[in-house]
Amino acid sequence: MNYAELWDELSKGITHFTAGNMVMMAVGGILIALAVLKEYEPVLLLPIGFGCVLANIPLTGMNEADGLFGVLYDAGIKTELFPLLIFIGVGAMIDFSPLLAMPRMALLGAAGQFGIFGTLILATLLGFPINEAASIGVIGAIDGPTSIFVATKLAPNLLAPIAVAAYSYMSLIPIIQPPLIRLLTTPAERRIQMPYTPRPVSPRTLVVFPIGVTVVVGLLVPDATPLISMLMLGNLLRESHVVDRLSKAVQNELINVTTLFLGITIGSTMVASKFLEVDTLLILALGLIAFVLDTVAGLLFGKLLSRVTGGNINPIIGAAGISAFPMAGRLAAQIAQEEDPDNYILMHAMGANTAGQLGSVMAGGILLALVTGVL
Amino acid sequence: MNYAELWDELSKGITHFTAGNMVMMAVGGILIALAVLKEYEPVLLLPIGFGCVLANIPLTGMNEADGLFGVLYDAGIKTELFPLLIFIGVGAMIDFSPLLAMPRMALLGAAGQFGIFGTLILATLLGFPINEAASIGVIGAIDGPTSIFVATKLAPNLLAPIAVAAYSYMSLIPIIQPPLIRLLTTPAERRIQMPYTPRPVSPRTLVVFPIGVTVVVGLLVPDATPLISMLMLGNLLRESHVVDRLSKAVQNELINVTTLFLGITIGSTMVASKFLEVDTLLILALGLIAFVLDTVAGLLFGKLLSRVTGGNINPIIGAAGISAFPMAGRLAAQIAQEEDPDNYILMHAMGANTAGQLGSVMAGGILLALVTGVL
Amino acid sequence: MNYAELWDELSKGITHFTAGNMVMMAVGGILIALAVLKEYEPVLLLPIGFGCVLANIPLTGMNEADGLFGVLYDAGIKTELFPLLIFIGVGAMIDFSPLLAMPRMALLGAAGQFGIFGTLILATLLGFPINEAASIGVIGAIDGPTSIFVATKLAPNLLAPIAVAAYSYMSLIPIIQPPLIRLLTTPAERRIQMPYTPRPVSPRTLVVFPIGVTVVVGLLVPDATPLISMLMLGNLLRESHVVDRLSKAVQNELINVTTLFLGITIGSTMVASKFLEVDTLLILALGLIAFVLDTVAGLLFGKLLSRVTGGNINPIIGAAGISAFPMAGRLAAQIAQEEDPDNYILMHAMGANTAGQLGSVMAGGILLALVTGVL
Amino acid sequence: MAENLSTALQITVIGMGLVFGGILLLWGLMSLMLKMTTPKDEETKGAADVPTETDESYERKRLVAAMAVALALAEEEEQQKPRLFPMPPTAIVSAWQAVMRTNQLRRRGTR
Amino acid sequence: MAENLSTALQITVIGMGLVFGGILLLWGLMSLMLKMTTPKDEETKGAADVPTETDESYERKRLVAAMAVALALAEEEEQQKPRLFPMPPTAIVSAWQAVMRTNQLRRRGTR
Amino acid sequence: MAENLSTALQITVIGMGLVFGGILLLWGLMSLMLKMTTPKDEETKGAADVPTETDESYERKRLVAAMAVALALAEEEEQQKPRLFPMPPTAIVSAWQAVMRTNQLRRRGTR
Ligand code: NA
Ligand code: NA
Ligand code: NA
Repeated sequence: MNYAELWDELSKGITHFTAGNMVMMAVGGILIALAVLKEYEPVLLLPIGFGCVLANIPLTGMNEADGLFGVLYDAGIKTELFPLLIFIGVGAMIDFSPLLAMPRMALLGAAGQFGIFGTLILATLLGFPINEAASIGVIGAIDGPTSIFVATKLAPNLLAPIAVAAYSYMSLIPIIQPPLIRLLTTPAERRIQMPYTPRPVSPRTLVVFPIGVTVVVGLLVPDATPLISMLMLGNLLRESHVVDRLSKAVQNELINVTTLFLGITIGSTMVASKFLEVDTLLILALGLIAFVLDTVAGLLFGKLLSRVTGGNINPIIGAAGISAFPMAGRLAAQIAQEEDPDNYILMHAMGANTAGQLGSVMAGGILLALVTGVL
Repeated sequence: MNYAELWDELSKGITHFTAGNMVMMAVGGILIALAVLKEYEPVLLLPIGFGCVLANIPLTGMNEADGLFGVLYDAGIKTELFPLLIFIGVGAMIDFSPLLAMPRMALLGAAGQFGIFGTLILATLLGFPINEAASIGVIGAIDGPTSIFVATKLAPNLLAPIAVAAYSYMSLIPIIQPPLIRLLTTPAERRIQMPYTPRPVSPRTLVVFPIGVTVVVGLLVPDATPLISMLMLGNLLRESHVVDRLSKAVQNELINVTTLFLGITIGSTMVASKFLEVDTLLILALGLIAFVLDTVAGLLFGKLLSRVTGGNINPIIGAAGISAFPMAGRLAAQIAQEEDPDNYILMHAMGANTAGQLGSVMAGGILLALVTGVL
Repeated sequence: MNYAELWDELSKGITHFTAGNMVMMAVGGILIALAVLKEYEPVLLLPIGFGCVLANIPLTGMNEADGLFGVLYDAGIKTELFPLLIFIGVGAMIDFSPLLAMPRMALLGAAGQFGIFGTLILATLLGFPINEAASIGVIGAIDGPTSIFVATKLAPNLLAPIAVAAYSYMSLIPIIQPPLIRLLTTPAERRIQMPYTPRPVSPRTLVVFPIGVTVVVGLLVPDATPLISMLMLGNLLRESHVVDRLSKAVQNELINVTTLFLGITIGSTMVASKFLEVDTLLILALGLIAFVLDTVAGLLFGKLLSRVTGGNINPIIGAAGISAFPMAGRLAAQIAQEEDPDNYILMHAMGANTAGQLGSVMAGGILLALVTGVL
Repeated sequence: MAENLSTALQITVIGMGLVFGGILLLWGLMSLMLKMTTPKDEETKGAADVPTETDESYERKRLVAAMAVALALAEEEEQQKPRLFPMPPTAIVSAWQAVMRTNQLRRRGTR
Repeated sequence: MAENLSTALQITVIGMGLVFGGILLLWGLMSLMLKMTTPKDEETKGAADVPTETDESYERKRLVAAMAVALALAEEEEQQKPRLFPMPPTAIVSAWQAVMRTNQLRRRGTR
Repeated sequence: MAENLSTALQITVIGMGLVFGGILLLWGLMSLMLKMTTPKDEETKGAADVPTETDESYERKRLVAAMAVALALAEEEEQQKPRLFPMPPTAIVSAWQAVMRTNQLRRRGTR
């Protein structure tokens, strides 16, 4: 029995531990802290953080192709299964009736996607190739599954930082948006009341809606079909009211387990050797910018509409058009009420918010089509 | 940047959309409508319909080997995992005590399988090769998982229409059976009362039953073992009363998620290019015939027994022997009660119904053995 | 149509049925009986028993690579996915606060692992090669997932008997331990009271604990990382209190379905041709010895500590250090109370018990490292 | 084609034969299991409680009991948890189960 | 790089254009679906109940109603089961929904 | 074989050594974490509440409290949802937890 060899075998963990691993463990720890102490998207940041810590323990074999993370990565990320399954559950949680009751609110879901493209330009200026620049830009979709889906197709090597940015910034909404809203809108604008006079929405409409959206968006933007269709499948399960057990299953069993797997797997890609690069910091910075550009564009468009309609639209709801369902919508409504306790615009904000969700997915698909088209 | 190419890329969805796709989308829409408006087997027809709509959006890549549907198909259909997992859940939902309390009811589970073989003959007459004819005949098992299991082994190319027929007809029972029952039985026969004098069934019997059935059927019809054993495994989890958490899990989490996946995957095989053929229509027609032959054979056998026993058996329960648990059993009991409010034969009908479930699986396995034996 | 061939095809099940299959079916039946009548670990012994019965029905094709069991084996056992997923759920069920409140209790988790190594020696004496001997020894971890994880890596050919031994003996604790405890401790010792004066444990400690353990153990024993990290992930989900839905999901949906799959798959490896060997009986015998050695070592170490601390420690809790959470801990507390109704040592026993759980995983990883190091 | 047909016919004959054979075997198996697993006293007790077919009023009583239970069931909430139906050998209880089953079956099973 | 930039700019222009186009199409689609799927009478009835924007007191009434419901909701237990929001065309009910939604949104969605 | 045995013996010695080492390290780690994560005041407060070992009556009081809780628990319904046991530094509560744990452990864990 060769003790020298044996000692190497036993001490391999420590001898292969690098300063980089140390740093990444700290990063993982921070993500976990944000999740536990600040409750920022805990269902995702907690697993991501833990996966990050794990991935930086040397020679555990978990990141090998036949290790736990390797298996999960091949099964759920490479195949895009995880983000799509999560979208089924998300779709079953979304209520589109506020949007259907005020179809014009859809408009606000378009402007909020500008951040995607603005960031694409910035990223190219910083020297990223188009495919990577686009993947970074899609952080501006402010929608986890969309970002992961697009990044996996265009630049899987950047998946980790993009996913982390997408989810952590989404949880920073209550911190990032309010100042921007106050900066870009006048108190008078924020006090604008929007009486809630919905068009009647029959249950039938709610059932036809997801099918119609799938077909139309699917035909126009085939690359967006997987995402939009799974979102709409979930919504159909919900609104049909005849398959409660399926609707419940996708909102609980399915989405919970998938989210956990997605989280630890994303986290496991944050290995020091790959993650600790200048690019990563650039991506995190660009992601934040994408987020700001989204909000600004949304607000400015809101102000425009407000002018056009002669002050019948409260520009705040423009900020809800960035998607980030449902936080952004809720936040917009709260700010309006802080300005005037009687100003109740939640329905409108949610309309814009859900439109933003759809807009984000469309934008993601369009971006995918354009980039694959030009490459 | 080549705009011509780009335009092709962007418009590919519409330019590749065919009239066939249009037709299939309509079909998918009809399936969804049946599920939502008529509540015909919604847990399956809804996902199947939606999958059908999706599969006919061109170039989404979802049907590719590495697309969502490709992945699910390889993971759950090709391996027969989905139908088997569903059977575990079904088994946990079946209560065999009515059958065990009246073992003679088992007889009625045999005649109800004639449709399988009758249809096999008709299909051969129409020129289908034996393996395809058999797969079509097995629609007469009136049991989704069995049909899918057998078709996957004998003629995977016909899986889509067979699965659709199996599940849609199963949901048409309340429409198809009553007229046949009224046509083939006299009011006097339908009024026959069957006092419920069960043999005592101890909990122990209920536990031994699934194990015994698995072993005996398994040894006699090895090809039926996967199906019968998973059905019995579920039933054992149920009757053992010591693993409630497993029993609940297979009746909910497991069966719900699997059913959803099975549904959309089956639906995704309904691509116009493959589905829109004369064969498909023939298969749908033959499936309906299989269904009718099952019911007729069951009823005639019921009348025979009624004669033999000197009018102690109500022939209606013969119609419950086709399986299609639990609808067929329930329906038979209801028709008897319509004829005479005091005529309460649910227990007998359920006995015949569960026997039919077992008979269907056996028949499926026997068919599999015979066909593979002669090929 | 060749009737001779056909007959062979139809009768293949019976003609290939061997006496060995018969014996193994009996074994499976016994496991099921233990599960149903005695409620010994029913969630595992029931599926294992049923899988065993099934695996011994000839030519069902379920054990083929593309059969149900083949698929499950490749998906969950070969990849070690099943034991790891189960560990997430187990971790979410363990409460480490008793241990954290009395850190010194950790000591008792070390001695209880001696059975692993003692059995390793015995197995070598019986002529087993080191890798097999180690896999057999790890039955002494008295922890299903650990045993399966190590055996899969070192000697997959012995997986079946090892898994069966691990789980059946774990359920025999209430029968095996009491006599040993009474034999090795005096009534006076068993009556020793241990006032429960916990150090305050803040929620923060409970959150930091799983992360700290993962990092430290991971760095020192990389081979133990997959197991310890998944156990700690589950515990983190539990103690963070911000992801209840994930914590619930891993304690229910995930662990239930995985346990069922693991059970039937393990059972399916108990095929007569492979299982019915002298080795198997030896393994079962050695497993029992490992169990006894664990308990004895734990108790003796408990007595030692009792002496050293001048009778401040009740040696019974040494028997709880073998892991087998939570039965061993509960049992120790009960025996102490039988001796003196006022003697309430559950908290201390659970501390030792959870320490034993950690010790078992560490021991498993250390064994893995040492054996791979010397081979 | 003609050959296929003959094959199909043979499969049908043999197949239906085997199905009936299997079912008969199942019947035998069940009777056997009932014999083996049912304690003697239960057996007799079961027999004792069995009502005669002519007992009209009894049938009616059973139906009433059934309805009562049905109503009771109609009210109770938690539809989720799967019901289990122990099958003791007294006829009145089995009527009660009968109703529980109907009630269960009325519910859209897989919804 | 310069070339990349021009590509990026073109993608941006075309991209945002398509996004707006898609959203406008969606708007049209929704209006169409509403037209097709809403029974005539509902349409008018819906219109009838719509309050005038100047109706201050109404706004206040709606808010009060909203709060009442909010309180009611605050008490009720089972947070788990997903709520569904039928959208009948009466304004007061929509206030009620509004509150249910707030209440739902307040809950940590994905926790 | 003889060689195998010596290997086995060495593995045993080294292995048990490492296990004890690991456990000792764990002990240290835990003490460290407790130090780092526990606010000062709690520390002292915790110490304050600690009863003396000789305090017989106290032990009895604790047991009584325990039983009371046990009874209370026996009645309550929903066994499903996993219980969480915050560990405040007062001894009486820890008796209460103790009982909750017993009660939880009594339940067939994995069933
Ligand atoms: Na967006
Ligand atoms: Na049938
Ligand atoms: Na152990």
